Amino acid sequence: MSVMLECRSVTRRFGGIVAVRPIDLTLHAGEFLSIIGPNGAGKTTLFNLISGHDAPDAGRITLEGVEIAGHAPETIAARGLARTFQHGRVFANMSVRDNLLVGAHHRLRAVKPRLPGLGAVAELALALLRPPGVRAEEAALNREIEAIAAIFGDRLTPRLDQPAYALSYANRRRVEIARALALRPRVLLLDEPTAGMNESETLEMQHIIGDLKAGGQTILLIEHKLDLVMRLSDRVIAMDDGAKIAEGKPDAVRQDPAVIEAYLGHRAMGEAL
Amino acid sequence: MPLSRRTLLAAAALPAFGARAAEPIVAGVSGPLTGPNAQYGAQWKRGFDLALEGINGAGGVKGRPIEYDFQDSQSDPRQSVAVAQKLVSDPRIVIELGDFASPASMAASPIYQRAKLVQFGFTNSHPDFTKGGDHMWSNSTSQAEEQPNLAKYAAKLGFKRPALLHLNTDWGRTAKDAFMAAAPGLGMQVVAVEGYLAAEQDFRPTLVRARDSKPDGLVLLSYYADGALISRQTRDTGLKLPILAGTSNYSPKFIELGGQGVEGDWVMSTFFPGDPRPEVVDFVARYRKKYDQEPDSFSAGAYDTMVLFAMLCDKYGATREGMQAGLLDIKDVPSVIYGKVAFDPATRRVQGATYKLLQVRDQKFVVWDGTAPAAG
Amino acid sequence: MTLLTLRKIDTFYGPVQVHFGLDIEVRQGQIVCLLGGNASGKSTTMKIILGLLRPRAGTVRFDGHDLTAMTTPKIIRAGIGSVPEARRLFGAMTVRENLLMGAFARSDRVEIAHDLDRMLELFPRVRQRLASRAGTLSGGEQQMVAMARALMGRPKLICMDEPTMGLSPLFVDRVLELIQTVNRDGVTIFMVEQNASLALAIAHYAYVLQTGRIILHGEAASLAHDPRIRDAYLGGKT
Amino acid sequence: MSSWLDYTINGLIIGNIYALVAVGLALIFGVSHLINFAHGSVYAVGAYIGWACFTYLHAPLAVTAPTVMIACAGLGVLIERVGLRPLAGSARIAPLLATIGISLVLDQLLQIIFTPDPRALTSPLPNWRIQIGGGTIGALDLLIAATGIVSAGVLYFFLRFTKLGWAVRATAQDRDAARQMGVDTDRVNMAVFAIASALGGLSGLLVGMYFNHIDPAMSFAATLKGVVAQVVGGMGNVPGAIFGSLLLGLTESYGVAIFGSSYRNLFSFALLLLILVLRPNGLFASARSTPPEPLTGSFVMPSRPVRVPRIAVIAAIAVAAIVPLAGAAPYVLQVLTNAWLFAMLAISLTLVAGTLGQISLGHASLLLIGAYASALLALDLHWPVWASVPAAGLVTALLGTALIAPAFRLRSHYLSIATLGIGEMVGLVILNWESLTRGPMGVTNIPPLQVGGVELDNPRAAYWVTLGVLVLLALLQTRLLRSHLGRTFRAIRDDDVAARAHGISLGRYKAIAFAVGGFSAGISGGIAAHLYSYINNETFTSTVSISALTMVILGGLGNVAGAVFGAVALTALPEMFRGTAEYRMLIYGLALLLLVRFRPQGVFGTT
Repeated sequence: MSVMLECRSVTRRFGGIVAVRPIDLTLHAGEFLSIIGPNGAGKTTLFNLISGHDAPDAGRITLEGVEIAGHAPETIAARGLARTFQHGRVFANMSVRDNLLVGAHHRLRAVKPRLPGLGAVAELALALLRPPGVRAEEAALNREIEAIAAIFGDRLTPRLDQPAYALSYANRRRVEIARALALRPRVLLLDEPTAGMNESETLEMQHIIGDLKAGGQTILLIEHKLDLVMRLSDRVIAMDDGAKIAEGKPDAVRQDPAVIEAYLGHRAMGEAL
Repeated sequence: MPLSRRTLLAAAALPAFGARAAEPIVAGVSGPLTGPNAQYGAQWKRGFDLALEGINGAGGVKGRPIEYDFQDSQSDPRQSVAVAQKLVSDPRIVIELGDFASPASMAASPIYQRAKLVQFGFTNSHPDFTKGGDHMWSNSTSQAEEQPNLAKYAAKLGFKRPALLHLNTDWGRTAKDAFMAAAPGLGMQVVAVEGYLAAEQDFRPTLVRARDSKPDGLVLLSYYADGALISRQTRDTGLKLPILAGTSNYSPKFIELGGQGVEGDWVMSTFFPGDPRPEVVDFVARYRKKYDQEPDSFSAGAYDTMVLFAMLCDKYGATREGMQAGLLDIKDVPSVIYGKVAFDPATRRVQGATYKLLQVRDQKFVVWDGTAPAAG
Repeated sequence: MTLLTLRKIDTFYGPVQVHFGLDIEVRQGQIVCLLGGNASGKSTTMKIILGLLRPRAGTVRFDGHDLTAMTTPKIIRAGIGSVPEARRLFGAMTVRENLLMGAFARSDRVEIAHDLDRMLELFPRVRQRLASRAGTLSGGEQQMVAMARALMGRPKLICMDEPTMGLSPLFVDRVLELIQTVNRDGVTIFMVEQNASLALAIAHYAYVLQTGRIILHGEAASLAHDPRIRDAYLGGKT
Repeated sequence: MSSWLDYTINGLIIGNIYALVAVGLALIFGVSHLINFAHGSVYAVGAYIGWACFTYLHAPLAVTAPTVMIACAGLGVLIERVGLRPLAGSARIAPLLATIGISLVLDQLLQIIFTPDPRALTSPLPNWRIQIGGGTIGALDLLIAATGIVSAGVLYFFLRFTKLGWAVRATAQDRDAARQMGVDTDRVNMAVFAIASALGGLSGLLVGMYFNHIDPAMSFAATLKGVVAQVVGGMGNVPGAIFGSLLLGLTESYGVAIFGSSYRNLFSFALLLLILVLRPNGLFASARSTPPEPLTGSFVMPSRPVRVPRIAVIAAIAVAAIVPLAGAAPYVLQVLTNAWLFAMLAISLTLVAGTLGQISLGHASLLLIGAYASALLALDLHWPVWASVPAAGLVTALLGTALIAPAFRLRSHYLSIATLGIGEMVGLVILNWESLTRGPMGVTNIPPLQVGGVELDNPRAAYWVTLGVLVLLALLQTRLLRSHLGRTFRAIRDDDVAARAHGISLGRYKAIAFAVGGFSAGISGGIAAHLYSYINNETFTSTVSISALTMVILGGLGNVAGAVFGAVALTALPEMFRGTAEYRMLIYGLALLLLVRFRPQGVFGTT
């Protein structure tokens, strides 16, 4: 299996606090890797470093062999990495459809020429003139995002033209995942996709993510809900206090004494026993 | 509204002429009643009202009272052009007075010119104002005429190396250039020139900068409010220099705002309330009585303008054509600012202003007694 | 004895009705939890109790007070403490200042100092962080501070909105234990929870809210085995 | 050189004066996240109350100062209670606009009551002075410094060690959570307005005494400098505001020392921009660089916009087109021509402020650039007007975008303040770049609008040309907003972090939006130059920027039809009240307040 994403000795400090201690991580094509750990362990910071929303103080991050550490998030997104956010960041004043179309932004070709310097001018001109190529692309994208919305059953499709602020919390989380999928990501980073969902909604999300995995999607997941992690993950990394404390198959990590000490506690241990 | 009340009084006082004959003659005024320059519009109104009190009290012009229609433009070009359209399409209006600042006046000039309505800019010293067309006239003193006089007084006061502070606007710039042109011929070398921004209040750094060029006198091409501020702050920066200020500093406010900080300053003026000429004595007495304050050059300018307007109406007919013809021809208009007013048909500006040098002594303006300041 | 009563509450967000004749009772000394899916109106119920939102109809009574027309600060003074959703600590203030903010409505300085000591015994982990800015704490620590902060007001009733949200399993257990400890000390707890199985494990009584209506309520122990609950909230379909 | 000591002392003295204003602004921002544009008006009111106490009651300073503080505290409470509290819960732009309206009303009231004449506010303090360096320091300088230090100390003590102070800090951080601790946040708000306004009034009194000069126009300059100082220090940060004020004073003083007085404000704004670019959250902000919280709707309120049917748009254009034939007076045509010019500015602003979410407070500078570009092309390069006006649009698009580009990484209030600074700088550069712009003399004899050698110098022709250009620009913008660019801009507005995560490069799209906006504004300025025939650096001032923002908010942010409506309404309104002379700006201010109160999302709604 080819390596999709690799972190080597990635480090991040905030003032005097080390948020991420030198950490290594490898994600192969088609693999499902989960990161677990207590709040404040540095999981989301690591995500931010990978997606370019924050820059590491030291270390290398490569996406399909290309160095991306410290690159702008839009550049990394254009390389095929999509992510969702822990608390959800939908475009509240825009329709669900427009949210999803924005997800596909980096894939616009006809309307977004890559001319050095004059690209923006050409883009403006094409947007105003709307030649057939541009219109065809827009229509194709519209069909595509309708297909993506359909992944979520009847949750999103009937609401495509509603503004996102009118959606329920769970539906907004779904919009966010759909928007990430519209990017057709090579690597998908999901940050607590089921936060704030009840058990049946969590289960529904678990099926959707499972289907994505089955479709060959490479996924890096942060999640607290252990059931979901254990069922879906190929491998699990446990983090605490900015450092990786365990890595391996889900069951092995679950029974790792360090993980139980720092994260799972006696209840999980009891269950495991 | 005081205006309409006055009209009613005027009409009541002249019952013999009947309603038809008492139809008023109207001057349009475009100027600031609100916004940052509102204080000047307020001074204008005082001057206008005082003049009209006299004119209409004496029966108006050929039995018709004179009125003005003051349109607030905030001295903003967007509004002054709208005001101009309003005034030119109002058939009652036979002359337009104003606007205050050059951008507002000159933006409106093409409209007045096309309508052949005289635009009489009595505060517009921008050299290009009267070049906007043959219907643009001004009785504002031309800086080309005024500044050589100021320079002469500077020389008389013994200035050899003056520092010059000027308001960095079209007005201040024109004044500065004219002063600089006149200085070398009088044996003066201007050692520092500082243009300051219109809303400025803190002049200490500017004065330190001027001080470092070791001047022997300070020339202020400012308005009275900033002139007073500069003069006050001069002492705080350790400068002990004689200060000579241009005509627009002449105002009782100069002393009010400057206090002890302007004591001993020299101010050149065209208008001086202590002037023994009867029209000045009359104006000052009536102004004090009506407003319980001293007139300044802005209210005096407005007063003069209204008197001129009445004379034009009287002699050349209260029509738009009459105004233009009259200004080309009129001579010997009584004025509280100038001696007798006439206009140069080529520049369309007032001719022959006379200048006096005043000094602040014991918080009063007095005519300079001729003693030069002790070397500073 | 009933401490808190919500009677026939109708609530609207603009034209959208959120509550339809809501009836809830909280008995003194109990842990009562309100279960429900997203957008069922759980958090809105909290806002109604705390006076952050006004119902269009219905009454809220607490310990002899009519809360319906009272402002939030007065409601707090009447003896209700709040552990808001996502903790909502004052991040730029120290932990100590946060705890003292919890006693804002009180003026008995000596007793406040005494209570502060008591909190540090109850939450030993907080003691080490007393001088730190609250924003630098981990999520679990923040939850502890939020609970201690609410207790500093010496409330008769604490309203908790999703106390386990975003916490690691270790901290979830810790927080649930602490809720029980606090309750044993005589404080009544009214909590809103997503995680029905955890909530039912410690609660005495539970209400189930669905699109603004109470569809089910009863003793927690019996509800945990109710098939309707299992279907809707405990992943019964699997 | 000993002069540097003098420059330093002078800088500290004036910085001290700025600090008195900045502290109040910082307090209010800290708790309400609101730039209180009415603060300068409270400061002016304080000065006038002081004047009245001295003049009519012959009160000593020891009586006057507390009187001023109590009265201004009362005024602050009134502003909070009547003007701002009813707006709680509406979009954040609404209270901002309300403070502008309150400021207009207060300034006009002062002017009507006290006349616009400047007055002397003579210091009753003893007149001794201490020699320091080449200059002197007097009792009043020391009193001002002491007031600054004491009020900072008292504030620090208040915020750290008193219960109300804690309540203020808690409310500043999380209003809802503070309420759940039993804090009456309405009272906290009121207390903060009272304290800040008391300080503001006291500073008006002291500054008035310092200059021996007060006038109703003193308020805007004070607000401007106070806001700059506050932003330099970090918004809402009280020690930062004091430090920022002193730094600003020093920068101005040294700037004058090195380059001369005419560049003075250029330095304040250059300092502002430099600090914003290097430290986007001000000098005193904490250094954490984690991605910020979602900014969804930080300024923009979710609302369902009014959809104007196409037939109504066509009908409106048709009606507008036949107005001149229907016998409208030239005056009416001129007012409407102004409205069309303003509408071009408003659609420009509604694109960047509404659709892109970057509230610009310096938009008038684009008019200046356009006006100068077209005038100078026509006069100096002898371009025909039909070519110089579109060229001015392009020049403005390029230049305007280049100027704002360094500020692209700023957010919300910081971006707004940066645009305010850039706008002021444009005017100052025009004033000082004489070889190109003719400096303070301005540009005269600009040829009138003409097409094919025919001069369009009558009101009807000017009307039709401006209307035609406006319709064209508005249609272009509507088409643009329906393209992928429209949704890309809105995505940036709603959440720029999420937008970047999907490959949207902020720089590129902000540049496109500002360029399109710059084009419309530049055309508006260009046409205006030819209509006015004379322009100078003061033809379009910051008040025009504020008017344009008012129009855009009135119409509904991001809404093209709304922007045109706002421009027509707010151009016509002051004209309608022209007969009321001195009262008309008062009426305008009150009308503005009522609009904000009852329709904060704009008449046509936000899109």
